[in-house]
Amino acid sequence: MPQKNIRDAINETLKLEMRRDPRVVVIGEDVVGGLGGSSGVEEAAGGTFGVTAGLAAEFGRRRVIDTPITESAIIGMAGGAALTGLRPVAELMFIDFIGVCFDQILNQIAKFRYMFGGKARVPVVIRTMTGAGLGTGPQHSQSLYNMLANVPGIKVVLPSNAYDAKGLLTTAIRDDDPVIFCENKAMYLDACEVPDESYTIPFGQAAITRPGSDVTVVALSRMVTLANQVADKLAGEGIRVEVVDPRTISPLDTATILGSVQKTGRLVAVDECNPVCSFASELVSLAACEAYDALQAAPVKVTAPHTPVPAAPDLEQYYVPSLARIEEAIRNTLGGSTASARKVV
Amino acid sequence: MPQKNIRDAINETLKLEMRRDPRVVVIGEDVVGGLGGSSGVEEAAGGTFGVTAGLAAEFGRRRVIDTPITESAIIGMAGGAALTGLRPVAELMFIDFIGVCFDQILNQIAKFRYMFGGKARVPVVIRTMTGAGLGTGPQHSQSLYNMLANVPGIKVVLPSNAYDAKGLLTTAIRDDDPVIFCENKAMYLDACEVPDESYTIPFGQAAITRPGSDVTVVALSRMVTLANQVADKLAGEGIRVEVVDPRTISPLDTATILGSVQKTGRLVAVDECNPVCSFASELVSLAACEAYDALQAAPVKVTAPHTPVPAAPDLEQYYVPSLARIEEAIRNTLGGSTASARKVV
Amino acid sequence: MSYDPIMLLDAYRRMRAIREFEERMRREVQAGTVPGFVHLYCGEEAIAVGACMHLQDTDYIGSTHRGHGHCIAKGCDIEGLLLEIYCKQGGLCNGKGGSMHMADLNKGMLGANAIVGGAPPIAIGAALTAQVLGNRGVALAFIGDGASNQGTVFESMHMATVHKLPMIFMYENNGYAEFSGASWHLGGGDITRRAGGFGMPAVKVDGTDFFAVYDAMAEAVRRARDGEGPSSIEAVAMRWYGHFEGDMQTYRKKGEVDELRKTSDPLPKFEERATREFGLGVEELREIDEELREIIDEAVDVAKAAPKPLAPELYTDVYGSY
Amino acid sequence: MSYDPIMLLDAYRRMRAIREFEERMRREVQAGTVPGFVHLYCGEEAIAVGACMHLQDTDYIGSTHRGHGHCIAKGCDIEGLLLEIYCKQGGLCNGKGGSMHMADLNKGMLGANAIVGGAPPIAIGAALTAQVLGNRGVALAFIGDGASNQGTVFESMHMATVHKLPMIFMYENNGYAEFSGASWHLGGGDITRRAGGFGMPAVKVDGTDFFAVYDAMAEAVRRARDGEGPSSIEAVAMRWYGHFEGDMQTYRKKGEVDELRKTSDPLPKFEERATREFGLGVEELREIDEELREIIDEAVDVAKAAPKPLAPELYTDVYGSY
Ligand SMILES: Cc1ncc(C[n+]2csc(CCOP(=O)(O)OP(=O)(O)O)c2C)c(N)n1
Ligand SMILES: Cc1ncc(C[n+]2csc(CCOP(=O)(O)OP(=O)(O)O)c2C)c(N)n1
Ligand SMILES: [Mg+2]
Ligand SMILES: [Mg+2]
Repeated sequence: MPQKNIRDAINETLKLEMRRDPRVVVIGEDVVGGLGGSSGVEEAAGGTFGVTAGLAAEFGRRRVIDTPITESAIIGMAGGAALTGLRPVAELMFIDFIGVCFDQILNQIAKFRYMFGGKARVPVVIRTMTGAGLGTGPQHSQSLYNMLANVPGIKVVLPSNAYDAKGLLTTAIRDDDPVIFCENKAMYLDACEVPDESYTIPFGQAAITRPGSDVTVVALSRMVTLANQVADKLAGEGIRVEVVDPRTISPLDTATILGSVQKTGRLVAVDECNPVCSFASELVSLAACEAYDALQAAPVKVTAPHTPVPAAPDLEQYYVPSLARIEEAIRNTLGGSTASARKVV
Repeated sequence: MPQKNIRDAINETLKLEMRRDPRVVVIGEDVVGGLGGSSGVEEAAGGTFGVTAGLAAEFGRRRVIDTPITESAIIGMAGGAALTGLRPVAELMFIDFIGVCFDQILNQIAKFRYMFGGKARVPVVIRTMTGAGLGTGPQHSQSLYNMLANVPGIKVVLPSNAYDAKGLLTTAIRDDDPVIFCENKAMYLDACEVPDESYTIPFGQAAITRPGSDVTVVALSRMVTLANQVADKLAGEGIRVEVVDPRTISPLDTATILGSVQKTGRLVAVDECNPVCSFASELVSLAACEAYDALQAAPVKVTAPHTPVPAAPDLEQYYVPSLARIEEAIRNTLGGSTASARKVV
Repeated sequence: MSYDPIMLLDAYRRMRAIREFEERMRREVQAGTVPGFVHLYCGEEAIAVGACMHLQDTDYIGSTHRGHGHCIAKGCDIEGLLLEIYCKQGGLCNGKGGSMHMADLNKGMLGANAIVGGAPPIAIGAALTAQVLGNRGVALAFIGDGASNQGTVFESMHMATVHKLPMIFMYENNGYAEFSGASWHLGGGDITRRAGGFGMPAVKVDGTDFFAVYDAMAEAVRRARDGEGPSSIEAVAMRWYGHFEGDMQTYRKKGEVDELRKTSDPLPKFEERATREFGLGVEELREIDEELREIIDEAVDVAKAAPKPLAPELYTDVYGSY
Repeated sequence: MSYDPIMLLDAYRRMRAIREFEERMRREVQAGTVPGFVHLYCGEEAIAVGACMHLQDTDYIGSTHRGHGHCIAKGCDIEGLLLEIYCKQGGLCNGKGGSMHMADLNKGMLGANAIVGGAPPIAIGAALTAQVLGNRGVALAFIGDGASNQGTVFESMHMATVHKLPMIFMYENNGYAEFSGASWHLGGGDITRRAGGFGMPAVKVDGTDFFAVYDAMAEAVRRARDGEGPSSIEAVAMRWYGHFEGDMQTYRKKGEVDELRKTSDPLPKFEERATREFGLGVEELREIDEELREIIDEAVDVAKAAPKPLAPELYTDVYGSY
């Protein structure tokens, strides 16, 4: 099977879905680029990170729609278009920009179906970039997906590899509900085997990326990569870590998570969000409320601290959950404790 | 001591603080009202619910500032004024409107001090209304304070009675950090004894509104009233419920909450937010991670469901946590279970 | 311009329906039978109807918190509306939306909206759909004078000009935003001049004059359907009642509304010209009045008697698939 | 208009400092020594300096992601800026802000801002402070052509007119927003006409001509200080480099920038007139050039050598009191 990175897998998915359904349109800032430029080039960007490259050449600018910098109008327009017969895939360049268009998500798109008594279909996907680690500072590095998971009416997807990205995005575009699709900006070049043809991965179905029986680690997006690495390392010591990747956090596959915790009795929740009311807290709460009897040790959260993301890369490295902190958390919940990782945090 | 309701206690606090410090200004839509009206009346509103009545008469329109409907500019202007020497109290009429100005809270006001390396003071208070129960429908009834508690750099306050409202608002206005002050719209007429003179209640200090030893109920805002009523009722059966009102959720008095859970071994978290990544989840997570050994039963969450707030009062009554659901949760965590409250939810 | 008498009769029927509906709602709110906030449209009937007479069910409108009139003008079912306002089973939104969030997608009604400035971004989305599908559909957003100051509204106008969307911005300048007058809250700005600054044709008309609104709209719709892009119309018509029912209106001088009723009631204004110039019969108008009163009486009875939504419905309709 | 030679020398110094600073940053980014996204200001120097020559430390500016030039023009310390861009201890924000979030409140610099349209609402707050305190202070927001389309910007203009705030909206039309040209992304609109629609004086000037910006600003500042309210200035000056360093700029025709360097370099333009008409000596300008090169060389060395922030600093400065 061919190897593809996440960027290319997403790009291919957009093409496949646009070929399949003429109602699918792509909307965003510089998803093509070059309009009004002096060179007259056909495509000057294809998205900031090239994710939408080549779409305009194949589908034309009527379906691949550049916009001014005006996120409320972008997201609202996508929502209104979804209500009336298109299936828009809108791009919110960085999830940090949610603040300038949040009403259109929180009070409009997410609530249409409910407010309208079930009589609306709202097939809109909002692709956006999350995550720290690239030195982009406090306003371009946030995660924030916990806030979206809190909002009834939207689905929230966080793929952790190229295969899942393709399958989940296909599902998202074909779904009749609003979906926020979170792409970790530090992962676009991560590659794995990805089939050329279309396939779907159902929402609300977690993946167990490492089976194990000693401790359950639930992780998302780029944190899955780290959790897998720690699991592999600890396997060498005979510690059997089970890594669960929920893939979608709204809906959430509580059965798989609880099943794993029931088996292992121990939970480590890894999450790049700020800690308070985070997704990690939700996971711990889920386990404590629903698998109380199975728990054999206090659950442990590994999250970003309650601080903005600092610009300095030397501080940012301590902001993002690290291999060391995940490992320490696992050891803690297993009863041991290494002093090393506590140093800083 | 005189009895005052929450509306009047807040109004009095604003007056006292404006008298005390000429840098305190009030900004919002129709906080006075009447400009451009044909009657020429001096004050046509004093806030939608009369909370800012009489301020303009005493302090003039230069310090009690009506604005057009333009929330990003209101909140941003308040933040910029705070950075440069004023101490604004801005009004965001309903917390539901946060979507049209969220960037100014999330990425600007909350992050100034951190982004600027500690060199900014941001003494701004945002007063806003939360809560369901008045039949105001999906876009005027939300709670959403969980999202704000997640944001580093802001403080989040939810008074549950008039005495606390006055003391906490005084603290908020004198604090050099941004504070979101959440007023439950169904509680303005709730009264209790409130001194005429100024006093402060420190942030991060929970109140134990009912002492008890069998089960800890943590509740906020209007939910404290309900929790107290349930506690009083169950006291008749010999069930000793301890009700803890955090009063501020950022910062959070984890010591008092954990102390109570350590004593009772049981936690019921009552919260009007939607359940996923809610404040209730945060409380359960806190107890499960930090008081694991003390827990004698699974913690229980009593929250709104994962749905928007329906307009129909007949549905809304099942949306908001009720006396019956709180009571049921308490009985559940104590090992018993009444079928009654489950009927509907 | 000449006007089809059948269209004019229909327009009268819709304006009268709005008037009857709102006056009845006012009495019902005073009697305490209606849940939630209610914002009435009396005095502005000619705007909604003048606009909607040009629209098909396949054209879309975005509305406001003051949406009853827009719904009726766009052809929503009166009983469905009343059931919704009373939050009953069978309401347009099964009682989950209420007065401030009524929608009827089959009639091209994208929803009342309790977020000021919430609807225009959605409405341009409907215009985009029409453009992409190339079906000559148009979309229109009703926008209050107060809402005209919201960033979302400016963004929507701008996006519409950049993409030449088949879009109409229908500003309802009713003199007030809540308890503040437009002469103040618009600052040095003027709705029409601001819209013009975005590079679209922008006109100001008397919103109590059906014909003025209808004529301005004719050109805006033609432009939109012909792919020439968006237009702005500012229709001026004071509201007769308070911001919401219960508003004491101390910001208005005594007698202001009495004066309006006398000089600027859109219905007699319409009737005078329609009967004089275009041959409508006073008789048939009175019949319509009578008929509508009955329809509304009956619908209110139905709404009041209808069953409330059942508790399990709280949990449905959040998603299409779970 | 006549110009104080001391002011002119100072203006030259600031423009030259920006140019040297940015050209050096460009080489450093290419060498891979600078963290994060970096957006350079070359070509636009006359805008920041023409504006800031009228401002005191007690006047405020709000800035953008392309903020180095604004900081230098407003008098921020060069070494402090470089330490910040390198995210080092002692940087203006102790390394927590970086290039896109540099601020210096003591110099009236309210922060670069990585949210497009983020700063204008904050800047009108500074204007409000000046108005409430009655201290004749003014505030100014730099706003890109792309940012001019953001709702927050329209809202800020509007609020400023309603309250007659001592505020200046300084639009930097540098031809592009990222990879799209202003001729397209402004649609039918025009920055100046749109601003005028809000009811404030709005002028368009050559942003490569220091004197043009300075003169327009003189009147805007006078109005603001005299309590006459806000003004808008659109200064047109193409950027010389990519949106960020690394941008391939395929949207620009070959030679566009060479042409700009020849015909529209704000520095020679300034020098020519300042020496010819206002008696500045070419000699003294060259001395300034030399001096600035040294200052920047040294500051870059200092910044590179400076210690990084220590891990515990991650946790500080979130709140003033915990
Ligand atoms: C974002 C937002 N801000 C404020 C409000 C509160 N509010 C509801 S209606 C209204 C006035 C609207 O005035 P206008 O647009 O002129 O409409 P009208 O009521 O006159 O029809 C306000 C301020 C709101 N619902 N949403
Ligand atoms: C709210 C928001 N949307 C989009 C972006 C991404 N972005 C950063 S700079 C930029 C272009 C800004 O163009 P302009 O305002 O003309 O400033 P210039 O870069 O030309 O100085 C964009 C789209 C952002 N940072 N914030
Ligand atoms: Mg109005
Ligand atoms: Mg630009």
